[in-house]
Amino acid sequence: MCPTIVNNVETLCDVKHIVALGGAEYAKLGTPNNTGTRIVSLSGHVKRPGYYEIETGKVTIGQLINDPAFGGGLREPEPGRPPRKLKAVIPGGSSAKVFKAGEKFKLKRKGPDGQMVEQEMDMLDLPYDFDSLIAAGSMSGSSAIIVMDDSVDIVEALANIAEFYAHESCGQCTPCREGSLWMSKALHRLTHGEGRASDADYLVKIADNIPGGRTICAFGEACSWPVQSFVAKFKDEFIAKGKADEERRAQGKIDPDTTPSQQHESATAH
Amino acid sequence: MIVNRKPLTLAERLYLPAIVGGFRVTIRHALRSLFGGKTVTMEYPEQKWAVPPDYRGAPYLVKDQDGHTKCVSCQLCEFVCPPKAIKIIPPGPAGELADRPNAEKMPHEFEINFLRCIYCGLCQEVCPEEAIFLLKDYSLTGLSREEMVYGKEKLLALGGVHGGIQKWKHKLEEAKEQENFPVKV
Amino acid sequence: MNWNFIIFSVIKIAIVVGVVQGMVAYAVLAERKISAWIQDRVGPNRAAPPFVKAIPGLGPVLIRLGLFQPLADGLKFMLKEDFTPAGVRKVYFWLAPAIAVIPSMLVIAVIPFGSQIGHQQMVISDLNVGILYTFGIVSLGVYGIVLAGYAANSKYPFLGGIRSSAQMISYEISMGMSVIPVLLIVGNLNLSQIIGWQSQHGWLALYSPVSFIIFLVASFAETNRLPFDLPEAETELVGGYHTEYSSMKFALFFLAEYSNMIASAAMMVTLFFGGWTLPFWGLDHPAGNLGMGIAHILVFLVKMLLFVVLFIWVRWMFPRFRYDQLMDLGWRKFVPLALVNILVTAIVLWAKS
Amino acid sequence: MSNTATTETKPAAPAIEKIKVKVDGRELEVPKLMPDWQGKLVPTTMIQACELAKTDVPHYCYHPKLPVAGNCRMCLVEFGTPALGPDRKPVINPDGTPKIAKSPRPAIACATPISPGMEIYTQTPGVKQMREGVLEFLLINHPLDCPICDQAGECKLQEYSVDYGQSASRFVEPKVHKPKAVDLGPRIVLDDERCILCTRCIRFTKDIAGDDALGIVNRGSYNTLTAYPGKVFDNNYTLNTVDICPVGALTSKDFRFQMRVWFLKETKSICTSCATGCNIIVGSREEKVYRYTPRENDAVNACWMCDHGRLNYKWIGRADRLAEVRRQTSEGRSEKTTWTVALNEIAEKLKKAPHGSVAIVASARQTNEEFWLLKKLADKFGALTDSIGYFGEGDKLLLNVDRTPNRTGARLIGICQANVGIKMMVIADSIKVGKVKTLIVFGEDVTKSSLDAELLGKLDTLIVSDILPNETTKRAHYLLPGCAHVEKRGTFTNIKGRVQKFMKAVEAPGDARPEWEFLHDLVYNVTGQDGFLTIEGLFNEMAKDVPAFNGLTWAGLGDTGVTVPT
Repeated sequence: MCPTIVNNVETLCDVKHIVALGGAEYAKLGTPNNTGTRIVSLSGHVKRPGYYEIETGKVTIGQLINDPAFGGGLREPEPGRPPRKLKAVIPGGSSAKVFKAGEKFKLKRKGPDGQMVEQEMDMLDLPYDFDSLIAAGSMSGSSAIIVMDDSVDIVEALANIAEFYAHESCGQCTPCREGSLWMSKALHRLTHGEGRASDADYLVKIADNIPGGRTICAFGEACSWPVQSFVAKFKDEFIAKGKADEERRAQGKIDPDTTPSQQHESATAH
Repeated sequence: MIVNRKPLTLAERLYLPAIVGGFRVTIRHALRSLFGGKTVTMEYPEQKWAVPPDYRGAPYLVKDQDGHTKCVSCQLCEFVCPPKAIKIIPPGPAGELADRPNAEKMPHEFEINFLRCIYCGLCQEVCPEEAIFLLKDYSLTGLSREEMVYGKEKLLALGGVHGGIQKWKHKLEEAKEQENFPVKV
Repeated sequence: MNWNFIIFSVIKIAIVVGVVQGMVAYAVLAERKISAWIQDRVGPNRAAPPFVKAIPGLGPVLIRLGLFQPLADGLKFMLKEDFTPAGVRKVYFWLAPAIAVIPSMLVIAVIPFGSQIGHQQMVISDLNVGILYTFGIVSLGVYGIVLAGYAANSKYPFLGGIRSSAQMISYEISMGMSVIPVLLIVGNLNLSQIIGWQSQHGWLALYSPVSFIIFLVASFAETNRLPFDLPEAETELVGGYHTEYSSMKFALFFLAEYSNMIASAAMMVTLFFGGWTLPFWGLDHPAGNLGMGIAHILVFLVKMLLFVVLFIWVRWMFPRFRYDQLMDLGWRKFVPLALVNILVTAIVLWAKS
Repeated sequence: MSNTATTETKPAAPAIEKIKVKVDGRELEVPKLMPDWQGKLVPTTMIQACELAKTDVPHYCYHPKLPVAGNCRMCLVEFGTPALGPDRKPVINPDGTPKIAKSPRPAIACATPISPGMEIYTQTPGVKQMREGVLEFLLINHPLDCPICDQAGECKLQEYSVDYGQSASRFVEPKVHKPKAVDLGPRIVLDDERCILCTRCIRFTKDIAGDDALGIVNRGSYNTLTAYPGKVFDNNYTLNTVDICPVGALTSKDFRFQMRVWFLKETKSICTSCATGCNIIVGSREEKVYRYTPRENDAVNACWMCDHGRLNYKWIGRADRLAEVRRQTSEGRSEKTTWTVALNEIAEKLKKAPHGSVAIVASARQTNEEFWLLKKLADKFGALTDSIGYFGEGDKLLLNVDRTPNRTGARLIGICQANVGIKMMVIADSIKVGKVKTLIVFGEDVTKSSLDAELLGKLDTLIVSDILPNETTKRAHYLLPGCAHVEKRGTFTNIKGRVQKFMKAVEAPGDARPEWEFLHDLVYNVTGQDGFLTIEGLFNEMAKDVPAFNGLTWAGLGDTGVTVPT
């Protein structure tokens, strides 16, 4: 058996620059502590999805989405519809915690005078580097940015993500093995008309039992973060969907409190 | 605390008023039952007692809606039975399979000794399969001791069909549905 | 010896014993039925030979009245296993039921149960010392019970026997003394003469009510009936003196109890309620024809049955006395009362004369 | 105490350094190194420290005799280590105690080594919440078919659900369904739905039994335990996986649906199927033996036993067990008799027997005490004694080539030589020439060895004690029904010289009595030597008399026995 090294494409791309520029010169790229380049995989509802190599921290998320050099703005609406609005951005691969459009963060940053200052900034103004995204509660992760506009059903989106993680869990340790499929099943139910208003809390409670060092590897965290952040930031959508399902079921079903004889009476009264 | 009794009055000491009172009460009852027909006696074989809904009669085995044996021979009733009236012989590795899908197991023999049974209802309470019920029967008779030991067939015949959740059937249906779930094996 | 006398005596004995036995059987039924009615129950209403049900109309009524129950009871007593427990004193154990029954039957010999039919006095033996004979025989009854209690060689019967002997001896005294005023008033010991006196002067219960009450209560005690049934007291002594008896021997004790009851009733009728007489319809003179003779017997029977019903009624009304209360009542209440009663009667009679 | 008997044969290990840790606030000293599943000294883990502190840490995949996998996550605990200042020195609290830096993340107690000053917290709300969470995850896809499951009553999932679980279920989705009643091999049935994927069975078969037959296929919640495709799970140790399975996924075909475990009376005993003398627990109910399970004894069998021994119990309850004392009348008819009659007659005959006219064939399945009593009889008559050996194929783990449980005992007491059965020919010859007129046979069918039926016919008296009928018992003049090992008490000496006692689980059938009891009566009747009427006293007498056992006492044997030099 020969030893095999499996390398990420991004790593090899970095190697190319380091070889070309030299290590010290390469380290000067980007911002302090967040040096070098990153390859951003921009996907979702932008005009120009694709791979863009950027200097770490020199570009904001807003620029990545809207700058003609990168995403070029949200995609065109269907004819006769109002222009699209941004709804959410997943900044670092599907496991990273989601940003809601219009979210504001208070970040401590080094000001121009070298002092640490607290600065409130919009989600779109976050520079795309490691530290800022972590400070904003997410991560740059695999630097795969997923942009979602207002056409997206956020519950469906989460169901899709959860399905992916349920499928990918290796099953070695208990919380991730059972939790990932449980969340996926709950979301499948919620997206197939069998939801409950309480499912939002239900999902978070399941997700809370997986991460935090309870699993062998980081996959446990990866599958629970999206659920935690989606439900936290779009809770009203989850509840609304569940409630709608509940109401629809209540109309279609016989009220368990009414006895058959009463039903008969009400039927004849009409 | 010491309660001092009231001293008896003369009338009480003479007993006579009490005796007269006794005569009155008894004659009233005697006349009422003799001519008024107001008796508390239930003349049993002709008149039958309306058994209250929570009555604990004889424990019988019941079948589910599809006529399958509900008991899975878990022997919890045998364990809990205070007078040790229940005896279950499990099927063993080579025994017959359960007569319903997915449940794997049913008793090879299930005996309740009604000479020992105290109708406490613990077997019904403990049964995880809702397979044993205390039904309304209260007049069990037999001519020999052997006759009073009811076997599985007899208990099932007496218990009849009793609905409720069909746990194992439900599981089987669930297993079939699994094929349609997006995350597959 | 007069053959006539012997033949008629035998006939009378046979009839009287037969009637008393029958009455015992139906007294038991009465006991059960009356108790049932008092307790809002139905009482025996099942037992019957198969053909009875087929009788149209009457059959079901007879069955409901339980008229065949005594037959069934009797049959059952005969068919039951006659059990002799280990460790009993066998001779006495076998003897005791007989000794209990015989005196109860003998008492009836001197009681005039009617005036006369033809030339026959309706009494088996018209003794001049009738009352003394009665008391003599009645006091024998206790031996059966004491012997039963002793012979069984068991705790409960023994206690029952002891209680019985003390109780019967105690109440015999007051019973005997309660009759003395009657004798003072009538001046004769012959029971027929006492009835005769009553037919002329009215019932003795009116002359000496205290005597009657003492006699009544004492006869409850003498017959071991509630509220004085301490010798058999089921709740404390299981069955008292007859705990160990079964089958026909047990039935004999039963027989004794009920014939004692009937005898007591007969005595009370004779002593205090004019025997076979009634103060109207000309029933207060010895019968001149067969019809009147039978009417006198019926009058006597009806009076007696009323007392039997009273016995039964009282049994299902009162709770049992405590033993010390029983003794207290006998010795400290009735004996002085009877003495005073004698004295007062004597004084009244002396004053009148 | 004598220095000939030692509890362990291992050389004294070098002293191991002890370190102080705190478990739930209680300080204790634990060895820095402890033996792992192979007995190698490795750094002590938290779970071992907690066990020493008598604190129960729930676990599924961890087993002290198996390699650590750490995948069930049930043993998660919180812990802290002494905080170090920037100068790499411990920070001290104002009250002089070292400041503890609590780890932000929990650790699995089964795989995390302890360090000096470490504090382990097993009862904090966080730990309880994690246990609840893990249990909930394990239970959501578990079929909850406890009424059917053979494991019910000894199921760790049940136990921990009661101890640490939540009372209500909030799982409303359909459960995952997997293969049920999978036929893994000739002795094992697998229910994949019940499996909680702890991989104990996989590790056992791979690392202990050395037969890498089991594995997990599929991903995520669809993980499925299975045998290697096309391979049958059939080695001599498969049933151990049933014991270590914390749930009812692996069940024994032999015990399947036979009896609920809570009815079984557990009796400490010894396996008699080979000379290893594995410690077992006999599960019996109402005088019927239902199963053997291994009992932990690190000096003999650790936690394991082989399938061969485990399933060798069915003969105990056989219907044709000898249950009557029988004697042959002068007309050669066999009739039932009583112990008193038979033993008195035997004693009378033996008293008259000349020196050297008696031979004894004992069975190596008998107990030490019985050998000793037989030896007393043999000494009285100068009798020839021997036993019969049974040998088969052994394996590396537990199964010994010697298939009798007590040949060592027979040798130590002097019933047989190291070369067992060597005197059988001598006995045969002595019978042939008419020198031996009385033969006492215990628990052997001698017609299958050198003493054929014709030779037995030449004997004046043939006294046979056995459990099951055979050709020899048919010819016995006196037939004394004996007891199986589960029906009496006694001791065996295993191949390595470990003297181990076993206890009585069930009553003997009919008139059968423990051999040592009637042998004792016989010895008393014949020689007048009185011993003890209890097995304890008898053993202690024997230990005084037999040099190899000097210094042993019944009580001193404990549950796991004492090794004597062989």
